[in-house]
Amino acid sequence: MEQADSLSSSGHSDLLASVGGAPFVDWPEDLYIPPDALQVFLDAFEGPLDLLLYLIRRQNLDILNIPIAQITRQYITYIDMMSNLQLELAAEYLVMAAVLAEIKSRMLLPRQSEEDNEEDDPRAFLIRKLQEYECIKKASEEIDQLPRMERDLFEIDVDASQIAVNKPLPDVSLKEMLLAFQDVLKRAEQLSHHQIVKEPLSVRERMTSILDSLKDMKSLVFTQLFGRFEGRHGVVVSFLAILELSKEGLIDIIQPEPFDAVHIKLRSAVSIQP
Amino acid sequence: MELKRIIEALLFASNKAMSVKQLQQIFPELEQPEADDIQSAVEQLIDDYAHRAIELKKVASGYRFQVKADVSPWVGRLFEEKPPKYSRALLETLAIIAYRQPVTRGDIEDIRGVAVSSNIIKTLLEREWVRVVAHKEIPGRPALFGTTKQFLDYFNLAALSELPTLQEMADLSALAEPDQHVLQVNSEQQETNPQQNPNNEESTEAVETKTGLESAVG
Amino acid sequence: MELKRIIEALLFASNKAMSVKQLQQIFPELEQPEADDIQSAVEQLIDDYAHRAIELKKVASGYRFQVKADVSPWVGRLFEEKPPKYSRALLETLAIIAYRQPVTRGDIEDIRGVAVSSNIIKTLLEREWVRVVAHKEIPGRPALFGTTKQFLDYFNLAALSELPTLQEMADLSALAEPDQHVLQVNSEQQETNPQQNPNNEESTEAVETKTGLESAVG
Repeated sequence: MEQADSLSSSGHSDLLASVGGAPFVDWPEDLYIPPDALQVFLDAFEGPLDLLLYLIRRQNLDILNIPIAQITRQYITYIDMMSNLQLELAAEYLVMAAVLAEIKSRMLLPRQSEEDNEEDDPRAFLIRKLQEYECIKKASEEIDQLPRMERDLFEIDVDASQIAVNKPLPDVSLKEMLLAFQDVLKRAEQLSHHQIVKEPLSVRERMTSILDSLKDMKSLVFTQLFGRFEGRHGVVVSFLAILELSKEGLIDIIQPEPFDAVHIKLRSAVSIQP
Repeated sequence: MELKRIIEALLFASNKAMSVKQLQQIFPELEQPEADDIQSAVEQLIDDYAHRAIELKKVASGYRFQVKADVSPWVGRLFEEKPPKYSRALLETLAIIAYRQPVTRGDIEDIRGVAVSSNIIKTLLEREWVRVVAHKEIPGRPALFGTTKQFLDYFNLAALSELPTLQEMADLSALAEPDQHVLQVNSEQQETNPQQNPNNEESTEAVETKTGLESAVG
Repeated sequence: MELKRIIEALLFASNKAMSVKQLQQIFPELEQPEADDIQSAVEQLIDDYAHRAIELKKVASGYRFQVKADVSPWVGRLFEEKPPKYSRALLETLAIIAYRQPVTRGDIEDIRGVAVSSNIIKTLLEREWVRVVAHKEIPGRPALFGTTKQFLDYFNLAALSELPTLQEMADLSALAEPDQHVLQVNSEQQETNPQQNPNNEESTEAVETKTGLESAVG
């Protein structure tokens, strides 16, 4: 009770503020607050519950047994002081003042002694909140003390920059490619003037392989392009491929003399010049 | 090559914690070692480094090599940037989410008794310490927040259960408890706590509570 | 604290090599250890790690821990990335080369209606799915592209003729026009064909030849 009284004690030379006519001198000693940084004072509390807890703890009071009248008086003194100093006060602080005042008034009413239980105790709700908040406050302080990265623990950095890393190549499914091709065909059809001739693929493939074999040879005898083992089907494919290559101007079919062997050669740059 | 040696190299080269499963998946599908073998290699490595300036530590998302806390004041001098500081408001919000998850912003405000600034929630989400786990099916469908593995990793924890235990709340029913005898028993149980935990201020106070009741109720 | 232990922590935490002088400067001015002492701590550390999967190595700008060469193939797997995806344009180009070979880049652009980027051709050549089979003897001598054996191998085809014919695809899209869903199913069937019957060249080709002949002759 001494501490509580000292709150409103007068006659101190360092008068900080005047609340309701009473001089105000008692800054909380365990909080270092420069008197000219009053905003800091309010910032030091995380809210009305924090302030209440501070008042309770400072006097070694037990949460379950808060002398409501006394705490309310102190709390409201602080609030008054803060508003007198024109600090911007969060609404929550005023709400708490109202809650305290309400509890105080209810405590003054006569109690039904026998049927007393916690729901009837006007303090119960507040106590529960204070307890819960204190719990969390303690936990947050402990979390703050845990060794943590960047402050107490550091990642290690071992050089691996010289290590060769495989760059895997993208995967393609046949279906993906076919769907892409379908799109091309649709677009090509819309550009109607472009007719994509529907050659069988075996012919297109053979066209490629004939060009390939001509690359190293100046010319090939026509019959060399037909393999007996391929049968009639192969002959047809090769024949169509040669005709198509000729039509596209990629090869020349040459017969130097009548009844001589027919030769196939890549169309040379010279031959198309006039 | 010795499995332990490969695991050691992987854990050193990786820039984040790796689980046994992730380590396993580094190996080609048909050559993957058993999880048990990897686990035992990891445990041998933990022993190997027990007395060095670095340690192999299990955190929520796996194992990582880190510089031990006792040398951190020296290591801190390596970096010009000071480690980030977190406000009380942020730490309290984080604690509520950690211990009471899943919680809505309203729940947090209820417990703290003040509004929670959007910046705090944003910072927690950006650091990936907290995520939205669901939405509560009440009007407005507020987000329900929970903590992440990154939160545990950052605070050097392997699981939520490694968080400091929450102080037990003193029993509210004591307020109206008519039977003084029961109270005695309770307070004796309470009394054993402070010995286990010499700095446990809270539980000593709980004892006081019970004795203090007489004057309050009587 | 033991100097070696601090040096070890510093070398592990630093993200670049550190010289003896740099290590020395981490200490407050009046407490700086002698360079010789740091040097000898470093040398002890080199010995300590001689048989581990990492080594403390002297490089041009100082000392740093790095992964040893013998384990580096494993560490390489750690950093392997997911393969990227090829663009639609690349797939179209590849399909045109497959179906219309031998073709010049100009032909491809004609069919696609847009320019073909050099990168696409380069990628296809590098992948060895496409090669230059000849040059067309027109001004500029453009390359004629065709597919390779690697292309067939990759798609598990014995011959190009195992690809669905244009006619088959045209039929497919005609069929599928009203219902997108059918297209999906059909094209999936297409895909399974070559795999089910990788060597059944004869039967597919028989169909093709007929359709091909019609268009060639008609």
